[in-house]
Parts: sequence; structure tokens; C-alpha cells
Amino acid sequence: MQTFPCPFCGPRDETEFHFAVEADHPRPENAPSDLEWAAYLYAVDAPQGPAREIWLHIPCGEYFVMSRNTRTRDVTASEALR
Amino acid sequence: MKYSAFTLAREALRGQSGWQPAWVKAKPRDAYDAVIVGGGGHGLATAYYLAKTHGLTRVAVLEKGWIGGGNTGRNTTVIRSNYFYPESVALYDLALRLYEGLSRELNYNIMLSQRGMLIAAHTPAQMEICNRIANAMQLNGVDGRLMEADEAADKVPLANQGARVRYKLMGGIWQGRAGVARHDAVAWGYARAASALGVDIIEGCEVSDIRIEAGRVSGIETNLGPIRTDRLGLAAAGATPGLAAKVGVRLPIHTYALQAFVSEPVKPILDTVLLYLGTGTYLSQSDKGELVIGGGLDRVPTHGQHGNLPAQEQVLSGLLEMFPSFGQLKLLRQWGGVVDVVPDSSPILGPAGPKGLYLNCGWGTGGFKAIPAGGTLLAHMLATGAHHPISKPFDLDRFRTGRLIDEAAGSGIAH
Amino acid sequence: MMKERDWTDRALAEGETMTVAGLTIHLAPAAPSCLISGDLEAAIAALAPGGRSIGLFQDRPLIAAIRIARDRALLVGATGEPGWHDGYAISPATGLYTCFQISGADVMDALTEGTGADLTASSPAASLQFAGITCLLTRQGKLAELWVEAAMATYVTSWLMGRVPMKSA
Amino acid sequence: MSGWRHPDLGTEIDRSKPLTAEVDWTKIRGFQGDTLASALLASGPRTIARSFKYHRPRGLYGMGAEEPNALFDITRHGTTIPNERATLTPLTDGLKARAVNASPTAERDRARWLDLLHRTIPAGFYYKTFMAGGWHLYEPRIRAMAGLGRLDPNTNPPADTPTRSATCDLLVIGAGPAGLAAAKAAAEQGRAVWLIEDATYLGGALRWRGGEIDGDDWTDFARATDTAILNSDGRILTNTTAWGAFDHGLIAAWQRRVDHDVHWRIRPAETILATGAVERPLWPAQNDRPGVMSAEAAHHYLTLYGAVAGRQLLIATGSDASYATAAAFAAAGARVTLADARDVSPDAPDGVRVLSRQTLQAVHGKTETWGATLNDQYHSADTVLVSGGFTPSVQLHCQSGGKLDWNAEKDALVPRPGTSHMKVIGAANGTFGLGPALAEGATAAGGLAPDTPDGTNWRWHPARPDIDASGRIWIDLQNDVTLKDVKLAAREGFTSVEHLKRYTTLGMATDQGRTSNFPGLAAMADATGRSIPETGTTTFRPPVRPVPLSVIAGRRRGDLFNPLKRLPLEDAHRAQGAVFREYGGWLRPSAYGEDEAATIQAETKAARDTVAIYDASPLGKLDIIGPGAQALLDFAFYNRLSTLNPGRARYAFLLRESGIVFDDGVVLRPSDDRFVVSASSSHVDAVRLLLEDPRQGRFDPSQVAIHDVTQAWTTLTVTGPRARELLAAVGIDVDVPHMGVAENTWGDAPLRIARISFTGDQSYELSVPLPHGPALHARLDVALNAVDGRWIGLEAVMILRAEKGYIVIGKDTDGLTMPHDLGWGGPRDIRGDEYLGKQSLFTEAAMAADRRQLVGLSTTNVLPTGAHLVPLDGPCRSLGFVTSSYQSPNLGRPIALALLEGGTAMQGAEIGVFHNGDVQRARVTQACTFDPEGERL
Repeated sequence: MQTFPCPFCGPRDETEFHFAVEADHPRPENAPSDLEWAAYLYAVDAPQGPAREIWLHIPCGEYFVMSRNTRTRDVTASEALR
Repeated sequence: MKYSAFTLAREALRGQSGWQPAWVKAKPRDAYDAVIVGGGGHGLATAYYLAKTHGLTRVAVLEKGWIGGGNTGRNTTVIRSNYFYPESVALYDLALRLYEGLSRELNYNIMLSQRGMLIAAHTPAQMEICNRIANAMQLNGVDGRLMEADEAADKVPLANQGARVRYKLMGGIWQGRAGVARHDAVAWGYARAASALGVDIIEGCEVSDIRIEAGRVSGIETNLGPIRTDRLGLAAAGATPGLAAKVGVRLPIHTYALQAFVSEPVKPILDTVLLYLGTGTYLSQSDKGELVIGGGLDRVPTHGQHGNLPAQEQVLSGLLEMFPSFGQLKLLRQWGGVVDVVPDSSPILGPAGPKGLYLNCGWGTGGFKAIPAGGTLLAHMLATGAHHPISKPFDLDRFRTGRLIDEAAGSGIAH
Repeated sequence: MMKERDWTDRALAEGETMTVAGLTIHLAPAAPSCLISGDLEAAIAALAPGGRSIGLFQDRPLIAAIRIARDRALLVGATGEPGWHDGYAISPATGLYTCFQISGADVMDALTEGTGADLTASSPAASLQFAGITCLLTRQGKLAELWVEAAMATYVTSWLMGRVPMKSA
Repeated sequence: MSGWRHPDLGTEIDRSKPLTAEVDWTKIRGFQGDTLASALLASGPRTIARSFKYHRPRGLYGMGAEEPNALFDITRHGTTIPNERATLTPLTDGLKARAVNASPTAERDRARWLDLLHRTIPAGFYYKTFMAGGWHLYEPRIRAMAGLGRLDPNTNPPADTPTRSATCDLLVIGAGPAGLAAAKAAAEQGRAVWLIEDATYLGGALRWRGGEIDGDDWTDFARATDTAILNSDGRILTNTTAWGAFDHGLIAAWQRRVDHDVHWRIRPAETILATGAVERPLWPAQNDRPGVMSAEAAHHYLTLYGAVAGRQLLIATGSDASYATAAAFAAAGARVTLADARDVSPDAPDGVRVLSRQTLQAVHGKTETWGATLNDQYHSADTVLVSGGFTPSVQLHCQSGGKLDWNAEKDALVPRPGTSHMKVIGAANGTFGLGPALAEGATAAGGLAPDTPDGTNWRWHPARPDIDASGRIWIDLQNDVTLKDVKLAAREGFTSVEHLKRYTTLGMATDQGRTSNFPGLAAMADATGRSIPETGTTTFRPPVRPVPLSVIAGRRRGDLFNPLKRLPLEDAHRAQGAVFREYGGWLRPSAYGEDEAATIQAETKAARDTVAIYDASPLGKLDIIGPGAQALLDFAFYNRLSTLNPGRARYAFLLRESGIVFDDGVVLRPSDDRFVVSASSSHVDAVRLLLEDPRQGRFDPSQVAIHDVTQAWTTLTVTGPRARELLAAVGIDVDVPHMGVAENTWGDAPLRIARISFTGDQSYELSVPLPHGPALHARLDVALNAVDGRWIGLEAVMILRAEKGYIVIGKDTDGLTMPHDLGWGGPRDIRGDEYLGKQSLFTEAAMAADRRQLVGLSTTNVLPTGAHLVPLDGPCRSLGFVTSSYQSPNLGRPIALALLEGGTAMQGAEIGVFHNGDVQRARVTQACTFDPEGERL
């Protein structure tokens, strides 16, 4: 059972969280090509090591960015979206 | 040396001293006609079919650890083709048909046990979804049918029929040809046959980079030195996205941990493979008597081959809801594999990035059942440079065109 | 169609009390309440002057805003006109949450079975996952208050009644 | 000759409480405090089990989880548990034990002939044969012979193991000398210490080896530790196994208690591992004979239970540590010979004959031990105690990612510091002997080393299996893996330790390789000319020791498993005779009558003839409030909502970014600053979180709020031609237009009326705050009888909406359906602004002509839902499938909805309907088959 830190509520059991999407892939807006749109919808980095991911803390409903290591599972930071 | 009761008896008289190594432990040469990255079932099968079907023997399979040590050695050994879309059925039933002849073809007993599989439904709405899938299977020429409650109860007599049962067994989809096989034997069987045909199987060899010249693959860097080749097959499951990224290819692959569990062995108590839609837990009993149990993913992106407690509590409480008497059993072993999950839960087969590079990945939780097909199709692509009709729909480009093959969406059941 | 099964479990009735294995569980009557979002200080000042917002397992005065999130709370003991007010929003929510008041020697023991959250770390939000579902957790002195959305009251009643005590320490 | 009970020895048994138990129908006697193993040793036969593969006779070997032979199906008070280790089973009065994998009994096992075939069934033989004719011919017999114990189909252990979370400053795992010293030192500094011990009592090997610490008996040191821990807010859990180390340092522990077990999830700030070590055997020929035992185990049985392993003992060892064992047995009256492998050995304890430079070559016997051969010389003995060194128990260190290094001086693989978050001390770290263990324990917790006079030199003469020795030598007793099997694996190339394990099944039995992993590794190293570090070590996987599935599964069973949401008016519906089913996570009335099929038809008819009411409370109600609401909803929804006037309602779709229809429903706008999104009852949370994403990411959350008030309202929907009449009768004057919404009061209760029709007749959704639900229900119920109306269940509602061709998401749509497949292409064609999923509506697949579109089907009989649509001629392939199908009492004929390839253009055409092999015909129609013009709304 991991412990993740919600930027507002603080550390909680991993069952209170839901992985949404990898961070830093903004929604392309001005008529992206098919490939750009497909990349936004589906492409994934799946880094082996440090990663920035958008997570949701289910009880409070806040989306936030969590920096963690996908191999060692250490969590290094969590910051609110804005 | 041929494996048979006769050679086994003859060796009995000589203290089993006459057996040869099952596969030759090769050192890498500096060039090959084709190189396959990943020494799991798919990689070894590819090498076998390259040599057997296409006559290409200057081939190497590179495995960073020990062959069969990745997902091939970490799955719950279920084999089935109870899929919804024709493209999926063509792929998985090709694998099942090849499995049906594999022990004889490889002269290696993979212990294919076609004991049948039941996907169990608990509400009228779920029974309708099962009927939708059963009819799709029949239309695609696969032996699937809707099974009613009483026949289902005969298949799993120990299933929960208590007054306060949470998920009543109302029937479901039955595939008779589905079953289980010994996973290690599939890897070792293909390795032995490929090695006998002259393929180099190289363990302890990790690929660190892919070299390109004039838009075409020209070789790879490994911890055992550089190797030249202009045909490269990637069949390394969770490690494939990292390798593809080196040639600028971003794949739609999330890597999650999928856990599996084995109980202490008991006398036979379960004769089929069973999945409950309600709990999401599925299981079978190995020939040694252990229950082999699986369930949902740990939905936390990872590359560590282990899972965590919440998923274990989820899967095992689901198991005991299905079979309360199994509360007598003890957990003997628990482990995890890193599965490469694609948004439409179908694999990615086909060329990508520089010429000469071919992908066989994205099998997610369903790779073991597809090994013979994955091998046949990747071998075909490496040998001919073109898609096989069965692999074509699973090309990476489907994500651009939107023609996904989404089994979970189509069938209404998470795969 | 086959008869499914009989559902004989039920929720505690409002105001009812039951005792099980070292615990006394009382279902508090529904106080007037509403959901507030946005500028919470302004909302509290307007609807419940003198009231304050509380977080996880913090002591709850009679009128208080139980913080659910950074910008959302359940105001208990007061309500207001639904809709947008200057900087905050109100939705009437009387009866939305059922409040299980739990007291007795084994309170902390029961709580450690429901959640792994550190109840002494005074997290600013009272929302958490308890017994597998999203709830709010506050207290009044030694009495723990578990706020559960109405439709899950039957489940939480069964979960508490099925509690297995720790006879010896 | 076998073990016997010493007249007065036994520190942990109560001779005033005799117990009797039955093992394979023979009576055995013991005392309160005995384990089944100690009672068997003291009064049972030598042969108590049969080995898994060769069915050779087997006796008790060890004292804990490492026991490979003494496995039984245990029945206590009518409850049976298979595969229990005798060493871990407390003896209780009337206990019945049956040897596993042997029948009728271990001594007279019918399958003992299998051992004659041992030459033809080496490791992995099944890969090389059983192919002729197909594996299915051989599998049934092999499955019947495999497996150990027998599950009792009539024993259903209750789901009564609670799971508890806990945090502490320091967790010490293992209460031997090192663990006690660390816990005591930390507790005395005021730290909150949790101490976990697998056995019933603290002390580890001190319990039978004894020892003096800080000038007193070790029991005083243990008591002082206990007091220090309890005084500093700590806790001691005995009979508790730390079975798993998970991410972020969480330790899972299984506590066995008299009343029920507890499953602990512990989050320590710091963890110290002091789990000791397991004694290694030696590897003479026939080392599996009943009567061959671990020396440490025999010493433990002697001291704790007065169970003396035999009369004439031979102890084969390579260390001083075994001399205490020899002395104890001599003092108890047994004849003891100690064979020391070393040249120089300490002087013999009194009553013990010591031989030096001895090599144990073979054991002789059949169902008991007769003697052994040392240096080619036969010595008669009824018991052979073996001691080949110790293997540190490092499972939890490895589970948490820790690495191991070979330490030649300690002759063991020991934890590499810093590779896991745990400090490892004592025997688990290869630090043997009381003094060194106490010192390492205390300093690990920042304390001073306790002093002890015990200076025993625990250095071992390295013992290894001799790969050139002749005779049958067992490496894994439980899975019957011999040294020849390891050599065969090496010969066939299975030289990686992981391949050795999987090819021979070495270390994969229920003793988890505790006494077999090390010799297997050593033998593979010798057989391939490598050192032990080069050959490597296998990973350690949870659990550290087999754990009951019921402990991990906890209380999550039956009603507590995936709990259903319940209607506040459930009892009121039940009083009307409602039958309940599960719909989208809620328990809701399916029909109000036992004969569901007939009742559903009657209810569906009544709703069109007079008036019907159904409980629509689960319908999602998400308040979207604030100046930013319009922009958020315009972006989130497929249909533009900013143009919706206050007091009106609009049917709208929510898409995923992939363009797939995620949910549909009516959005109300009761007032300018407030919208209410009625999400489908099964999707409420998912829709809320889908809206929160843009609210927090793209827009300013301080300008728009989302409140889920679904469960704050009771909603009763009144539908039918006489609906207005019924409302008037209860004092609700209604002048709301179709697709309109009004908020006023009913008595003192706020009342919202939404004139929205899911049935196709005039319908009014009446919503009151939850507390006023019962009053509204009662008033409506009285009025209902007056107008000959009925309460109706969800099944009737499903038929009514199907008559209108209204879809249900997930039933009439699948994971590929887009809005223009359902006839809702409008916004796709005209909206220029951004909304979720927009770009995906114009991909190649989205523009294809062969998309599956919603159609109606008319047939002579009711189609099975899930039947597929196929061409009437040409190759048979699926063109789509039937999604909804009912008998419509209002139209007097079957109706059906379906998704059909290019369906819109096939109106009026005939199509095949395939189900379970046969094909019937149907005609493609519009989806709506009742009042297409909507005059009744």
C-alpha cells in the first residue's frame, strides 16, 4: 500500500487516488493534424524512472501533478494544477 | 535428441547422463540477417518460425535476463480465443490452432489442457452481453456459446450458491477449446527447436541503442558489444516503449503491474478456467494442484515487477466471494509482471520508425495466449518486410485513423 | 426470471442507537445543511456567522463547515438560497449525508479498520476513503462522526455491525 | 524405536492438562502447549508422511515453516484446513490429522511402489513424454496423484479477519536476542516500538539454548524489554508473521489469535529485520530417512516440550554450537555420539562420545533410522541430527528490493547494506552467537551492547552437497528433488538459478526452499564450475510463509462486497410488493409482483392507459453553479448549453475526447446561474470527475462550482395520460411546458418539477429533499389508486423508452458509438467552437460509411438480445447486433433496437438475425415505433 500526497489534503492511502494521464501534454487546439491529435489522445512516454503524472485525489476531487519514479516507486513532489 | 518415452527409458538405464543442452548458449556474432529483442515466448517463437517457415537461420534472440523470465514466466497460463471482433478472433484463434499442434511440432510437452473456460454472468443484462459475444464468436468460426445457469453450476460445483451470495451464477460464455498450458515449457520448447535449427539464443544481453543509417536500421548497441543487422524485431513487452523512443517512435503503451497468485497444492477441486464478471477474478488449477489466480491491474504506472496490497485484497476477496470454501487454502506465492497496456487492449504489430524495424508488443494482460501467432506474424514481417493479413489491422497507424479494435468497448467486458 | 435473493439488511433509522462489541453507534438526526463552494470564508460569514471550517477528525462545533476539498465544504447547522452568491455557490443538502456517531472503548480500533489515514496529522480536508467508500470524518470530543452519503447508510450499518472486536489487548 | 516423552523436561507444556489427538487413526497423547509435531515426536510413529513424488516414508525434520514432511489435513470442531504444518499447529484435544498425499495412511500408503520407478521419472520427465495421443490422455491420472491435502467442500471459513492499519516509529521484526536488544534500546530512548514475533513467546533460540544477559537470566532481559516497550506507547504482537514488505515501507503482518486472526498494515518510520536463520541439513546418501532431523529442532523439542528425539543419537556437525545440543541430550538420558567434521574440536560434554574429522556418508533405514556410515564405518543410531550451518532469513529485505552478497567468512548470502529501507541484524545478517547478536541489535537502535559470558564460536566448517557422491541424495525433501536432478538440469542448460528452480521445481514447495535453495545453488555452482555469487540467487516473493487467503481477503464478502446503493424509499416499495434487482450500482424495483414477466407487461400497459409512478431517485443531479457554468458546459458537452433559457431543459451528450458517447441525459436550467446535469445513475461519479477535469484544468474553478446532490433528493416520476389529474389530486398545480422545469413548494417542502419524458407520455419528475420523500410517496400512493394507476419497476420503464427508440448508454451504444451514429449529427455539423471529443468526430473511422448506426427492427417473434445481424445472402459476417428487445404490450408486437452497419440507409430493408446457429428475418425500421410525432408528450 503506497502513500501519495494530495497537495491539499496531505498524505493518504494509494486507494484514495486515481491515475489520470501523463503531465505536460497539453490539448492541441488550432486544427491539429491527425497524427498530432492521435498523439494527444494515445501516445505515452512510459518513462523508466522519474515521471510527471496527473493524478486525482478521489475524496476531494482535486487533480494535481505528482512527480514520482516509476521504477523505485518513490514520490518526490506533488503540486496543485494552478 | 528426440524426447519420447523410449529415449526417457533408455536414459533411465544410464542415469540420465545422455541428454544434450536444451538450447545452445550462444555468444553474439557481429552481424545477423535478423535480430529479435526479447527472449520471451513471442521472441523465441519468432526465431523458430523465421528458421522453420522462412529458412532464415542467421538470426539472434537477445534476452537481457534469462529466457522466459519476463511476462512469459509470470502469467496465469490461460489460453483462449473467446473474442468479439473478427480481427481479434483471427489472431487469437491462429494462436490456439498452433498451440493445439505445438507439443508434436516442437517435440516438447507443453501440457496444453483444453479444459474449457467459462466467463460467468450474474445479471440478465450481463447475460445479454454474453449472448452478444457468443454469437460473435460463432460467426467468426470459434467454438463459443451461451451457457445457462444449471450447466454452469455443473462446471464449477464449489461456486458460491449461498443465500447472501453477492454474484449469482446465471451462466455465461463457454469456450470448450480454451484452457491452460505450462508457460515455461512453451518458452523452452521454442528455444530448443529454434536452437536446433541454428538460431543464436543469447542471454544476459541488453540492447542499449538502435543505430540507423539512411533511414534504415543498421544495427544495435548491447552490453556484449555492437551487432549489425538491418531487420530488427522488438518483442520486449514493457521495455519496448523505451527502445522505440530511441528512434523517435512514441507508442500508446502504459506499463502497469499485473499480479498473479498461487495457492498451496490440493487434490483436484476445479476442472475448468473461470472468470467472474462481478469480481473480475479469474482462476484455474494447475496439474500440480495449485490454484493459479489473477485479477485486475495495479493502475499505477510502473516498471517494477511487483504489485501492492490493495490489488491483492481485491483479487483474493473476489476469489473467496466466488468460492467460500477456498478460505481453507493458503497463499503460497505472489508476484507481478509489467504488462504493456494499449488503450484498445489490442496488440501493436507492424513496422514503425526507421525501415526494417518491426513491433510485436502491447499484448497487455493477454500475451501468453497469443505466443504462436505473435511469433508467426513477426517472423512473416521480418522475412518478407510486409504485413501478414492477420497482423495488418493491428498496425500502429490505427490510432491515427481511429479504427481501433477495442475488445472491452465492443464486447462490454474488460479484457 | 429467477428470484435473486432477499435483501434483509437495513440502515439504522434516524435517531436509533445500537451497541456492538465495545462500540455505541448512534444515527444523528439530519441537521439543516448545504454544500458550499468557492470563497468559503465569505459563505460561512454570510450563512453561519462565527462558524469555522474543520478538517479530518477535528473537533466539530454545533455549526461548522466540514471541509471536503480546497474550495468545497458541507456546512452543517445552516443553509441558504441555492445558486451563486458573491464569490460562492450554495446547494441545499439537508439529508444528503447520514451521520454515524461512534463512541466507546474501541472507537480508535474501529477507525483503524476503516482507513489508513493518519488521524492525528490534522489533514485540512475531512473527506477520506473509509471502508472502501468516500466519507467525511470529524469528531465531537471522544465521539467520532462518520458522514456517509444517504444511499450508503445500509452498507455502513452492516460494516459496523459486522465488526469483529479485539477481546484482549 | 522413536521419540519419547521425558518425565519432567518441557518449559512450554502444562503437564496438568493432557490432550489426545488422532493422526491417521492412531491415538497420540500430548499436553497443553504441545504442537502437533512435538506430540508426534514424543508419542507418535517415526513415519508420519509420504513424499510428494516418490511416496517415500518420511518423518519429522524441522521445527517451523521449514518443515518439509509433516503436513496434515487438520480437522478441529468440524472445520477442516488442508496442508497444515504439524510444527505450526497447536495441539488441541480431539484434533484429527490425516497425512496428505498418502492413503489409506502414511505407514501403509498404497502408492509406495512409485519409488521403484525413480530412475525413469527424473526432474522434468513430463516435458519429454506424455505427448503420444495428446496430453489429455495422461492429465487426469497425473492430476489425481498430484496435489497434497484435500479441500473439504463443506468447510466455509467465515470472512471474519479484520484488517487494521497502524503507524509506529520503529518496527522490529523478530524477538530473538538481536531483536530484543534493538527493541529494548529504542524503547528506553522513548521511541514507540512495535515488536513482531512469529512464535508464542519472546526469545527465539534463547528459549532452548538459554543464556545470561547483563548478569541475569535471559527471561529477565525479555521481561525488561516487554516493560520498556509498553511504557513508551509501543506494542508487542506474538503469534504474528510479517509476511510481506510493500512499497513505501509498508509491512503486512498476520496475527493469529484465539478468537479470530487480524491482518495488520503497518507503516513504520524505521524497520529493523531480526528474523534469524534456518539451520542447513547435511547431504549423506538416503538423507530423507525418517529419524534424520535438524539438530537445532531436536534441541528445541527437548527443552520446550520434553520430547526427546530418540534413545541412541548421532549428531553430525561442523561447529561448536552443536555441543550444547549434545550436552542437553546426554543430560536427558540419551546415548549421544557427536561426529565433528573439523580436525580440532572442543572437549566432549560429559556423557557424549566425540569423533573428529568425520564425514557423514550415508544413513541406513526404511520407515525408521537404523544407523549411519561415517568415514566408511557403520554406527548404529535410531536418530541422526544434522547441522550444516545456517542460512539467514532475508526474505523481507529482498522483497523490498534489497540485494545480497556472498560472505565467505560467514559462509552465507547476507544483505548488502543500503539496498533496502531495512536494517538487518543478528543471525539474519549472518551474525551468529549470543554476544555478537545482542551487540549488533543494541547498536542498531543507538544503545549500548548488553554483556554476556556466552562466547560460543559459531564459525561453521563449510558443508556442501558432494556432486560426485553416489547414492540418492535429496536437495528438496518436499518436492522430492535429488542431487542427480540438479546435475541433470546443469547438463541440459538450465544453469540460471531461476531455470533450475522452474525446471526441477526445487524450492517451489510449501516450505518455500528454506532448506533447499542453498544446497541447490551450491550444487549448481559446483556442477557448472562457478562460484556461488556467480551462480546468483533467486528472488524472494511474498508471502514469507504461506498465509490463509481469508486473512488477506478480510471482511469484504457478501453484502460488504462492492456494496449497492439503496433507495431511501426501499421499504415503502417493498410494502407494495416490489421485487428488487441491481441496476448500475443501485438496488431498485424491477417490478411490483412475484411473476415478473406478467407484471412487467401489465405495468407497461398501465403507464400508457392511465398513469404510473416510478422511483427515479438514482438519476444523477449535478448542480453546476456560477458565472463560469455556461463556458464549462459548452466545452464539456457535445450539445451547446449556453443557449438554454432559464426554466427550460435540453437533452445532451457527453463525449470522451475519443468522440465516443460517454453519457447522455437532460440538463435543466432552473435559474440563470444554475444548471442541473442529470447523469445516468451508474455514471454519476464518472461524469462529475469528467467535468472537474476542464473545470480545474482549462477554466477558473473559483467561477464555477460542481455539487453532487443526487442523494439529497427523492425523485418520483409520474407518467401517463392521467398524470396531470393525479398531480392535481395531491395539490400540485402544474403549468410547466414540455422540456420545462419549475421550482416551487409542496406544503413546506421545496419541490422541483421537471416535465421530461423518458417514457414517451406526459411525465413529471417530482423532486423533494430526502426528508420529505416518505410524505410525497404516501400522498401519491393514495391518489394513485383513485385513478387506477400503478407503481412500476425499471423493467417496464425499459420497455416504454424502447417503444420510443430512446437509448440506454452501454446497452444500445458500445465503446465505439459516436453521436452521429444515433442520429444526433447536428452539433457535429454546425458547432465551430471547441468541445470535448470534437476533433475525433472527423477521423477516417468517424467519417466511414460502414459505421454501426441505431435502427429499429420489426419481427414476428421477440428477438434474443445479443443476436447478430447478418446479410441474407453472401458470406456470413456480423453487421451489428440487437441491443434491446421486448414484447410491447402497447403495440401488441415485438420491438427491438439494434446497431447496424450503415443502418440509416437501410430503412425498410430485410436483414438476417443470427442467434446460436440459426438465422431468422427482420425488417429495418425507424428506432421509434410508438407515437413517432410525439403528440402524447
